[in-house]
Amino acid sequence: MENYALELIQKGTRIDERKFDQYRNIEIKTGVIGPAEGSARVRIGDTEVIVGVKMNTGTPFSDMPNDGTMMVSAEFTPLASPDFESGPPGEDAIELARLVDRSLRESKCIDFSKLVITPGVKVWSVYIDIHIINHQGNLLDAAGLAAVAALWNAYIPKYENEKIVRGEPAGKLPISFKPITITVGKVGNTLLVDPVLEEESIIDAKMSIAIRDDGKICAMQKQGHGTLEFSDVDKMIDIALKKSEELRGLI
Amino acid sequence: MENYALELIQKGTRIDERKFDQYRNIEIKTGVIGPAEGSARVRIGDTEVIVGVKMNTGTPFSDMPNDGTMMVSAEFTPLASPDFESGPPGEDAIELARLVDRSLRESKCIDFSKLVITPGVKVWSVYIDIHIINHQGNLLDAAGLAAVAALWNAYIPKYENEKIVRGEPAGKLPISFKPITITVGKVGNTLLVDPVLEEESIIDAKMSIAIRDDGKICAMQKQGHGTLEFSDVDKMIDIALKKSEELRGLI
Amino acid sequence: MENYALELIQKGTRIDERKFDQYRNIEIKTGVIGPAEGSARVRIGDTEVIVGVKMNTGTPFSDMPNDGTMMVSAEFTPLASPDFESGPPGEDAIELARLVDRSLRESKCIDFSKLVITPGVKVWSVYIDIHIINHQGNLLDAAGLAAVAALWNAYIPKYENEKIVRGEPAGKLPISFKPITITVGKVGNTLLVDPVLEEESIIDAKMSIAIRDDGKICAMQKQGHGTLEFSDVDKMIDIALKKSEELRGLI
Amino acid sequence: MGKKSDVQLIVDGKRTDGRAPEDVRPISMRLDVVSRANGSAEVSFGKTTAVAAVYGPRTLFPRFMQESDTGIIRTRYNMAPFSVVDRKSPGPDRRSTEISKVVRLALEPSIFLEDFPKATIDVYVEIIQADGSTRVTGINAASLALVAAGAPMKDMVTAVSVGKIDDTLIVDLNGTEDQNSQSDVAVAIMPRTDRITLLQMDGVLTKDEVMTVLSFAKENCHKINEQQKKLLLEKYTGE
Amino acid sequence: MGKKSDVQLIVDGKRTDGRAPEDVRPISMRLDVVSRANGSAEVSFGKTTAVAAVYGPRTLFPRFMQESDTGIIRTRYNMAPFSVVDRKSPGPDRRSTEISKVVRLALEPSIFLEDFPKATIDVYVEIIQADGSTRVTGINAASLALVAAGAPMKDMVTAVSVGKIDDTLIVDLNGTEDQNSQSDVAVAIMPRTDRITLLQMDGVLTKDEVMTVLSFAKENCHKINEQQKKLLLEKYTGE
Amino acid sequence: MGKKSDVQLIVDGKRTDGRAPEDVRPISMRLDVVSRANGSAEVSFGKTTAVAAVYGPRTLFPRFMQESDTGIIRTRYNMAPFSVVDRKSPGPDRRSTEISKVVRLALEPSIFLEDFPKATIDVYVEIIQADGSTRVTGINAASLALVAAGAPMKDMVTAVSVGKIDDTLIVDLNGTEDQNSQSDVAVAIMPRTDRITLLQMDGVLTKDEVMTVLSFAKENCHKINEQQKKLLLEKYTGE
Repeated sequence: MENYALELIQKGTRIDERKFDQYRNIEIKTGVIGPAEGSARVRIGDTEVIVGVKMNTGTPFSDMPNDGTMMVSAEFTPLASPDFESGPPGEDAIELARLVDRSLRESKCIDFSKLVITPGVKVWSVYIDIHIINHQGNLLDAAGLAAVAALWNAYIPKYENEKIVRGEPAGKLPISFKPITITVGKVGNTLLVDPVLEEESIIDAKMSIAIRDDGKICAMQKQGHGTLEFSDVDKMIDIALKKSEELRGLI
Repeated sequence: MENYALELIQKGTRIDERKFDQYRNIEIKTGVIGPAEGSARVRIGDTEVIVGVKMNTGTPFSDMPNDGTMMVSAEFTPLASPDFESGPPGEDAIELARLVDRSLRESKCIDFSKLVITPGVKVWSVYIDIHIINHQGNLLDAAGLAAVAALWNAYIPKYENEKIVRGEPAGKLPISFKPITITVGKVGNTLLVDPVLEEESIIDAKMSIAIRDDGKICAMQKQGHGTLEFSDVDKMIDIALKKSEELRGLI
Repeated sequence: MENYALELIQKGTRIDERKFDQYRNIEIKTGVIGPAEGSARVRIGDTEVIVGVKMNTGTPFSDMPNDGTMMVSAEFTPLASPDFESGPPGEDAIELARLVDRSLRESKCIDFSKLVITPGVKVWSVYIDIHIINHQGNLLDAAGLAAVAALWNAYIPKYENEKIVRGEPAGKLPISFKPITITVGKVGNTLLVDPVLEEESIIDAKMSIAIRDDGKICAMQKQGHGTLEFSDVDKMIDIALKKSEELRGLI
Repeated sequence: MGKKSDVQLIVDGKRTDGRAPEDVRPISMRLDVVSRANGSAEVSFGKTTAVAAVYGPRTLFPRFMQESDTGIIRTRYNMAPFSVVDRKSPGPDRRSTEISKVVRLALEPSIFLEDFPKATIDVYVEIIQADGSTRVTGINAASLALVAAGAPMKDMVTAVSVGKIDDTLIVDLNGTEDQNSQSDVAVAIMPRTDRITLLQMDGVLTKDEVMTVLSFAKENCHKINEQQKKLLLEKYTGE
Repeated sequence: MGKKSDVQLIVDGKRTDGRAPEDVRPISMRLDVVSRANGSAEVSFGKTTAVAAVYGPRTLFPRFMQESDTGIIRTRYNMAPFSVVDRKSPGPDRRSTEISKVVRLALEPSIFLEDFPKATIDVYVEIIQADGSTRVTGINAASLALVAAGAPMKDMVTAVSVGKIDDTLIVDLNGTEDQNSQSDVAVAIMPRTDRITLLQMDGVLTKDEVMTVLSFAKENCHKINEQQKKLLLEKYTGE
Repeated sequence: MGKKSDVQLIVDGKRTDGRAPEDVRPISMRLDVVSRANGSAEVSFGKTTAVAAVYGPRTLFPRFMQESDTGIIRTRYNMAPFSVVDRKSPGPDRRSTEISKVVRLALEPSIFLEDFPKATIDVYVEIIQADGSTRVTGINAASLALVAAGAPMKDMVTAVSVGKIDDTLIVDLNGTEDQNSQSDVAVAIMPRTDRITLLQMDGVLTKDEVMTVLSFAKENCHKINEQQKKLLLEKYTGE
């Protein structure tokens, strides 16, 4: 199967007949999880990810007394793939969560200064949980998209008498940007986006690039076992700039 | 050995010649653990369980500001059986602890409203630790019996200047009921109580039934790999009602 | 290799030609770790240990409201030896940390009464972390030496407006003693100090003895698989008394 | 549980969400939601949603856990952190450990384990949204996934929750009812033979009440099983 | 430890529990308390109670841990959560990890390990009640359990604690003495040869004091060993 | 990161530690610091110090993790508790887990893995002092250790950090710069072919800025690699 995917790419086509810079069909549903303050269920082809946003109160970091906080976690549930195992998050789940975290944090997506309840003492903590339901390739782009969609869908609950009143929105979560992560893979001399599972296994190396609404790059990470040339990075950024606009339009 | 136990049951008798609705000899000693505020050492035949009750102060749950709290844990120490392993509690130990917890909680055995120190802020927390010393079958009934006996034996320590004065009782722990858990097993068409280890391994399925002093059922759980018929449940409850009175009389 | 080391000892000599009561060359560098409030890097032969002292604020123990606290940890990093594994500290690392802890605690090396910020509420906590870089035998003596050297090198940082001002010393850590741990090994009828790795594997049993500046013994622990005679202990203490003075002179 | 709430949960014969006591919430069921699983299903009872996936029979590792004459079934019941109102820390807790076990025991009697010696069938249940009755919803999803995976089965397993609130018997408890019920019972049966594979009861009931509750549960299991069978029929014959 | 308490621990030559300095608390010893163990014993020194059980020699798994020319001994020392005044969280901590190791090293020299290659003897010690001197009580129980298990032994192991309080040497420290002693020493010997298998000392002592403490410990070990032997004799000859 | 600090980090063309933007801190490199490792090195960039040790190729256990046609490389990046201003609890955290992975991927392309099937090369990196740029310092130490271990290598790996502070490109960020940079980029290359094996970027940059940053990083990697080669030459041809 893997050789077949490779053979096709070498011939200039793909296993599902997409163009090299074409994503599978993308479906975004928001507000799908009742108990969460924000949520989104994103499908890219068969790949499916749910992100839930929960708002809790917490203590600010001592060096950021006037900012709310954020925490991104990912569960690669064994339900989603025979390659995932039960147990605490492995390095792939941790890396994915940290990449989503960085794309949100570096892009200043959330306006943390508006998440203060009592300066230095109590702030809102935004918990962003990424739950993988179906792994058919390109998890990071799906997770990034779902995270941003869930945040744009999220509200701050009412806070009265030192308690959160669950289910009663007091306002939207203050969001300024929609950072979009695009992962570009390299197979031989071909660059492609949104690899399916069969393609992921033959990719030499890939670069995940998070792009802000203003076209600025806010996070990058090389992934995969192989290497990249400097000229690859140039072309990959161009692809990411173009595709990020397209995906951002879907949210 | 297992087949021998089964063969006997099919012939209408048991490996230790007891009747099907007869417990092994039961021995209950209370107040056996000096440092604990309540304790009981229960033997059912060779099966031996120690339960210790420790009183600590803690924070009430936010939705129950005027109630003390309770926590039941069980350790299946590798000392007690070659089938037990070192390490954090496995599913059997967790299930047993949760069943004892439910029998106490649902029966309203402990009057939590009398365990408040400062409403909403500080309450007594009752720690009930189940320690298995010798596993020769029917652990749950022994653990349940020991838990109730230890609670009836327990005191609240003196509390002065925001500190617990250990070893000085300020009063009895407020206990209202003696819920008794009776486990009834099914082998073929035979129902029996208090299986020894050899019998446990050939039981199709069993039902643990917690009965309150007023004859009301306060918890039930089917256990074992097999199935039960609805008519089995009817008969099992009758057996449990009868045996629970007998065992309650021992505390 | 092991037999060769043993053979030599039986002939009255050692694999590296040292005398039985002679340490390898000892090198102590202090103040080597910028971010730490105290630090020392100790080499005994090729064995190398770094100890860092970090000062944090914490809560005193309720039975010692007017005393600071101390915590000693050791990491046997897999970098330092093929015999060390990744993961939480094993029993050898825990034993070593606890032995260093006891030598410091029992000798009253640190004057904890001078580490109080607000009595009963806030005190200084001294974190002593032992990091093994190169394991070529006699880790405990090296770790003990590095711990004492790091403590003598340590300072208390400035504390202003309820915050630690890192990097600005407010005074020396109050240290009264230099307890030195000497481990004496027994091979056949020979007693020796500072075994290299090859010798450690053939040692019958050993005794670690912590000695205070005044020649008093403040901790002892038998180690190793074999046994000792009472007369061995007598001789081992004499050796430890002598060698501890020598090593103390190096700090 | 086991506590009679101060709030009234049944007003004018209607429950908090407008249902009659004997009404199950709207059920939705979908098969084949996880591509690489041998079988999978997503089941919702109102706002309680469970996804189940089945992998196997597959060889069991490490080898010393294999049994030479029988296969085994393993289950993992897990709640997504966002599935509940108060965020749940990821990873198993005592509750999910116990439920993983009772779910396994609920499903096991329906499977011919002896058909796949040395192998395991792994059943994973993820609760995506929790509004009461999560374990029974998970069992219903898991049984569908097992059928879809072509596991060797004697019968399906169908589960339902029944309870007592305001002295009235109700079926399919939602979250509010679950927390304030006088009693809460989870039942799973194999519908062809009415064999009980799961029975967990909390609260305070007389023996007669228990027996009534069980009949009520049985009846509802049969109704739910009709929907399960209809879905499977569509998959294997229709469209 | 190592701290001279403000409270006086010896008044008119009597300790807090009425004993003379040289008195061991009442000892009770019982064999065969765990049915499925190869050997087991329960030992109390006053209100300190340890239960020990021995399993093995039994084959060691996983296989790569086996040693082809010798057996091994493994030990687990554990305190019940209720055994101490301030409840202990279940599970191993740093103290119990260290004590598990020193107990293993204390017992190991008494056993012919080479008699059971590739196998292990597992010794489990549970402290049920703790009032000082728990590790030595555990060792005494474990040694009885090893004999009862028929383990191949060179000798028994007998242990005792000795200490210094109010400048007086005492034996068998209780909990109060343990916490307020000037020095606390745990010693185990093989009585037939007076070989030391455990020696842990805390506090501040001169060399002479250490040597006196050790003699005192040896003497008491012999007394305790007489009781161990008496019990075993009863088991194997009597009743 | 990614946050423009209020404090000015470049004054009169000088950075907080007196360097020009294009200056790397003083570098020290030492080989053979861990006796029993197959290769090891200690590398400091200013007050950032990493020790790396390489064990292997050695047989991989447990056996089921072996790959029959290739070897693997495993890495562990770890920070000593005292290496940072706020003491780090011992043991891996999310950051060190991610860095262990990217360090592995940064080194892997330089090694002929197929030369040692069924085996592993284990690379351990300990950060002893942290003042920014720890992962790249660790990679430089690890690559030296791999060469010293005689691992079968295509090329070395050399790494450097570059960043943007006060709108100026700088190289080799120290801790203060790292925390207050507008952008922070870690790059590793194989110098003979200029192949990128690590690229991590945080902050906000335009595409042009990214490409300039990368050229700047490449240039500095070459300079650092000269020092790595010089050290190795001394070792192998003799001082």
